[in-house]
Amino acid sequence: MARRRMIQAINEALAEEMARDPRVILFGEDVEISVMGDTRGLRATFGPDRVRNTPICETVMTGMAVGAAAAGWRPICHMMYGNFLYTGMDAIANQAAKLRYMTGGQIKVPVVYMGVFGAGRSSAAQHSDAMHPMFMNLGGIKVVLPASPADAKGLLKSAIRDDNPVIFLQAAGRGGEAGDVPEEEYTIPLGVAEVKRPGKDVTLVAIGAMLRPAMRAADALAGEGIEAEVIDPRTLMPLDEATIVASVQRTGRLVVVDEARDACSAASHIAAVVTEAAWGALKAAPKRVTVPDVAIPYSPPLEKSLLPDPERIAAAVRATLGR
Amino acid sequence: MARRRMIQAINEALAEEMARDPRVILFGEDVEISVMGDTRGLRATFGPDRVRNTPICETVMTGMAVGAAAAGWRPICHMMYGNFLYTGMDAIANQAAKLRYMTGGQIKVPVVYMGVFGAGRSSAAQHSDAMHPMFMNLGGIKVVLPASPADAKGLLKSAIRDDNPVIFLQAAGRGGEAGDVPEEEYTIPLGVAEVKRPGKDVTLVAIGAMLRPAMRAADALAGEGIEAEVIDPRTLMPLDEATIVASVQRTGRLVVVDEARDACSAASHIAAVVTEAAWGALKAAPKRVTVPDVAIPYSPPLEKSLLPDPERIAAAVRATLGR
Amino acid sequence: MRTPSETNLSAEDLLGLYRRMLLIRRIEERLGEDFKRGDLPGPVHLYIGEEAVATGVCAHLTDADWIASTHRGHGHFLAKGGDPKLLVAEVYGRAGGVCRGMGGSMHVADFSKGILGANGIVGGGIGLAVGAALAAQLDRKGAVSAAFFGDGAANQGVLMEALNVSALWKLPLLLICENNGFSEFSPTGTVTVGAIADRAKPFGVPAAAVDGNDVIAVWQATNAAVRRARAGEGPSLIECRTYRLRGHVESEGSFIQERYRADEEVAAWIARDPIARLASYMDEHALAPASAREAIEAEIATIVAEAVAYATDSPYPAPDQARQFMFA
Amino acid sequence: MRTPSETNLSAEDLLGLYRRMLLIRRIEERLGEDFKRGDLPGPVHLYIGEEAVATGVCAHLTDADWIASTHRGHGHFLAKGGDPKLLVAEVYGRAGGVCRGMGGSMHVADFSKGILGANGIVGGGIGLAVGAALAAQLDRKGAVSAAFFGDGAANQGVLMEALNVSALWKLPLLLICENNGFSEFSPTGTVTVGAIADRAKPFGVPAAAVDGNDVIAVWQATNAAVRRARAGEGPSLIECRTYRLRGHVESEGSFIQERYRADEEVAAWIARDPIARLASYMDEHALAPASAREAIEAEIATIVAEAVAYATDSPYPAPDQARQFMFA
Ligand SMILES: Cc1ncc(C[n+]2csc(CCOP(=O)(O)OP(=O)(O)O)c2C)c(N)n1
Ligand SMILES: Cc1ncc(C[n+]2csc(CCOP(=O)(O)OP(=O)(O)O)c2C)c(N)n1
Ligand SMILES: [Mg+2]
Ligand SMILES: [Mg+2]
Repeated sequence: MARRRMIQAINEALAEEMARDPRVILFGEDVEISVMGDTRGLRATFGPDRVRNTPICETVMTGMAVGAAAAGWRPICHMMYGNFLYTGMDAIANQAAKLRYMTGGQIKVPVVYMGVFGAGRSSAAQHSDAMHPMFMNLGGIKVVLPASPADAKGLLKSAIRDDNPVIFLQAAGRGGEAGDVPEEEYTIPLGVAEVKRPGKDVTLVAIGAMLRPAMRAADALAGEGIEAEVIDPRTLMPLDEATIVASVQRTGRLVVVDEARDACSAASHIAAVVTEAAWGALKAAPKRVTVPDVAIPYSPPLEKSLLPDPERIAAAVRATLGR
Repeated sequence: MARRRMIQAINEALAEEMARDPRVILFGEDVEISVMGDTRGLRATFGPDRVRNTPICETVMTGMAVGAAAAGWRPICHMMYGNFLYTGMDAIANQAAKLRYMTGGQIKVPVVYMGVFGAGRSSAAQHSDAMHPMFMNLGGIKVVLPASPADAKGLLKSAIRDDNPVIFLQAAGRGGEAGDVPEEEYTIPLGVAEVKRPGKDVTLVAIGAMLRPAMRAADALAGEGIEAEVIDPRTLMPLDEATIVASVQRTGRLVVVDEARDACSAASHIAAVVTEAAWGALKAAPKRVTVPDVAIPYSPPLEKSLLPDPERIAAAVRATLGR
Repeated sequence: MRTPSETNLSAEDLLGLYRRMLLIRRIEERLGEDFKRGDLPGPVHLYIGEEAVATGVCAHLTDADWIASTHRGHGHFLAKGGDPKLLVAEVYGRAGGVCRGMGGSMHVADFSKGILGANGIVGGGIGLAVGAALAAQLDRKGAVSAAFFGDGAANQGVLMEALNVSALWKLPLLLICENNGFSEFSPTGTVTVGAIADRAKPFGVPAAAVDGNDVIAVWQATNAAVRRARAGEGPSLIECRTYRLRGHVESEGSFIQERYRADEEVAAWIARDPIARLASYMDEHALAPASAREAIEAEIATIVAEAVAYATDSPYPAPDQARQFMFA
Repeated sequence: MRTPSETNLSAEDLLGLYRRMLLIRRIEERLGEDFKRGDLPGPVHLYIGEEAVATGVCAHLTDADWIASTHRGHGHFLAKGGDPKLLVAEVYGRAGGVCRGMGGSMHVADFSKGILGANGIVGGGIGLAVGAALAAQLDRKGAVSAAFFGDGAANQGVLMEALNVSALWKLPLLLICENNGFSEFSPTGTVTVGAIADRAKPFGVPAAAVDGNDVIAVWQATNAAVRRARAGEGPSLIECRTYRLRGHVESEGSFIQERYRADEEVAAWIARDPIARLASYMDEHALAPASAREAIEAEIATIVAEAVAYATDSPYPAPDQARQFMFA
């Protein structure tokens, strides 16, 4: 194991996959100097053909990623912040998500759109959005949200090898966070959740950056004699329903923590799916810990007041246990 | 009551509100000649200042609607097909939805974005998307989906008078459908659902174009002695949770019919909300009747196979009743 | 039209162009009738009258080159070598269609022929074509990529973005504007300021405005642009002035009440029909006997009949196909 | 710089411009220090070095006119008459901020002053400004709307869309490009083809490229554009060539490892500092005694101190405020 910050783990994944497959290319605004740090050094290693700064033009960027993929390359389109995905939404929703389907499976569309998303750094309303539910609803796009450096690396490598469009969203607050990353080559399959902490009393599904407060809540709850099983879905589309449902079959209780706004969140969807699949086992109503249906404010106490934290998570867990 | 097609009812709402409030303006591609028919005649009545054809430029259109609203007008931005909302997504998600919030409530943003959405006419993958869940998750945008001419008229009038951005989505398959529309002036408040058919055995929530197959299913079920209460939420954001929950408190059962793809659909959200709010009353797991997580195909038998129909709806109802 | 010596085109070449234009015309006339009879499930936007553009451009391209098309995409599909059978079956929504019935008229594509597909998004093909041009540049095999788009699409900001990035990277891109005078029902001048070809100038991208009903003019302008692109010198824009002789969409009679163009205007453009014009040109210069064209007409009648037969013989897709092809 | 007789600007006018530029400078220097000390919760993009642009443009505007700003928005806010107290408190995230702490540096707005707001979306202000220009046209009171945007933003397609629709409708719009030579860390030439001012030409929109560090030049170019707009003659584009003397974002030292510009380049632009230049100009032409500028300096020191005191005295907003203001 090697100690790596999230952003380094992502950088390694990019470098390894670009070395492995000469058809992987990367472009985006300032990817050469690397604003996020995740693309640092790639230009020097892989040259100006395969690693390109683009002008600021998200509309054509997202579209050209699709065109280049259709024409046989494997583009990684780095969008910097996740909310610029809205700026480039047209080609993502109308082209990337549908091109294979509407042409009867003639081609593969191996594109990865990368972006940093979510709140926690006083980046204010626009730059703090969590937009994964929108992409989950598009169909035809895989959605990946890693919560640790090791997962980020393994999932991104799979995303790059995947023959479908993938949105890879890295939580803004976690880029600098360090964790252990295997030194040998590995990948983590898309669509496979991981039990991050076993437990028998309640299933706690935590998405992306929410894993940390969920683990803290689980620690606190353990002190009260409540054993939460913490699951990180890691991929939201396709969703590993089986792992979550199997857990709820045992625990009978579900709390989902999601940094998205509540309405049509991943939390809502997971709750609905599990309710139907594990109905007989459920001892309490599944609960969602999400962000209210407002944008993210700038001022730290305001921002903090909206984001799920260990206290709110623990309270939701207790509520499902009738405590 | 007067007999009106959906598109006529919308046309009346536009004409009445433009006559009532001289600050209401309307622009969009070919709104003068009116591709959908809903804006027909408005140019002649209200003149070239207030009714304007735009070039094809969704990016600036959605943004200028916000700017004109911030500067004191009440724009209706007609987007023709709902999937062109993706093309103009940037200003909807990054500006319209957030401008009031991030400026501390300094202003109101009275914009209506109109579009025709959904499947059923072999318009293929791009033109058949149902994108209301994405807008429900944005926060800061009201989302309205009328299912009848009378509702369309009353809801659109409220949407135009509302001081917030509203997405008004008319189901593609229903434009030509006729219904009774009150002759006197009326509005229907946003955020209020309507019980379209009372019943005691199961609550059947049907969104937009799904009302018709849901009513047919209810008819068929009545023949089997199953009384479904059919509710049309009409507005999805804000959602009239109270009406739906109250119904489920009585019936103990819920089926939600939604033309959206399943993942993070309105159906998932409504199911999750109701499960939590009406847990004690629920006798069976809420069920979703939605579109699988794929785009809409062109060929009629393929398209038909994906859309909720009376049979699938009735089957879901029966399943909640254990039949 | 120019004299034969100026054109670089042999009589055989010209007959080839004639044949291609006529194929598009006859296939689409048939689809128009089919639509009227209620035989087509979805909307169709016909290319009739504009055949010289796709034909003149695609004559320079091979299967290794890419095109991205528009909602009015049958002509591009056929000009780039797409199979009429597969096209008609697709528009009929049959399992034997080029997209197995999944896409229909607005999404006909054949990647094996370099056809990235028709597109329901006005301007949507431009980004795809830029991406294919990037792929072609990286492949270093001299392939080019052409984006067809209308005068209406020229108002989409993606055009400016494409001009900038393709000029910056010297991508082998052809931006082919089909200026048919209308953006749906809006005459170009009511929604579009200035000359579209001029929009390339600030980016130093060579631009030409040509008579889009003159297949030879289109051929020649494209010839220069393709050479430039293959030589690594970057993108070009060609504005082809043309006219659609049919409605914007075949169904328009059912929802448009006003007349939006004068009969005289349509008549004037009928007189400039690109197919008849090429025929007269060949006659004038005695380049091919009328019998050669008659033979082509007969050959195409057979192709159309076979395509329709293939389509009607093809079953509708099995419903469970609708759940396939989302993920590879 | 021109001689006083050519400028239409009195000594008093010039001192007013000087004062405004200095106010922006001193407020931002303070915010820069605050950031370094860790006192600001979010990122800040400083306008230092570019003050002549906002100042020269906004000198022509009243509260009835509109501006839409960028991520680098403090200068526009102050130039358009925004209150320094409310600005500083906002960037501090306090309840007394102009947006009650909801927006921060990237969203400072004051609609009562015609300030539609800073913007986190590069190019995002352009659409808003077009809309305000439409509103102004409909209001028929002669108001105008100005969009500030960077050289980087000029590559967003929305600019072309704005040029087309504003020219078509003759909207009272000013498109003010602040070309500071960089799009974040990319030198303009590495991402932008051709001269930005030229992008207006295909639309027949008058365009000028001016020295953006010469407040008088900016003032004059804007004068012409505003007259045109108020007279109903439509939009103009002004490209102001300038330079940011600070980093792209104050935090950049923490994540950028490479140097992206030479010390000599920065030094050359420091020598062209718009504030010092206006001072020399006034000296050269004996337009105002140095003592007048000293008085302004002192006055502004007080304003800055008061603004900071106001901000630090202001409490953080109560948490429940976060759930307000979504819907009116
Ligand atoms: C993004 C988008 N906006 C609007 C439309 C609706 N629409 C379909 S065709 C068309 C007009 C296109 O005009 P032009 O580009 O000139 O092509 P033409 O139809 O004349 O061939 C419009 C507005 C669309 N399909 N996509
Ligand atoms: C739509 C969008 N894409 C990318 C960014 C990230 N970003 C912030 S500032 C910037 C550079 C802007 O350059 P320019 O327009 O020249 O303004 P300057 O910073 O030089 O004032 C970029 C790419 C953004 N904020 N919005
Ligand atoms: Mg056209
Ligand atoms: Mg710049």
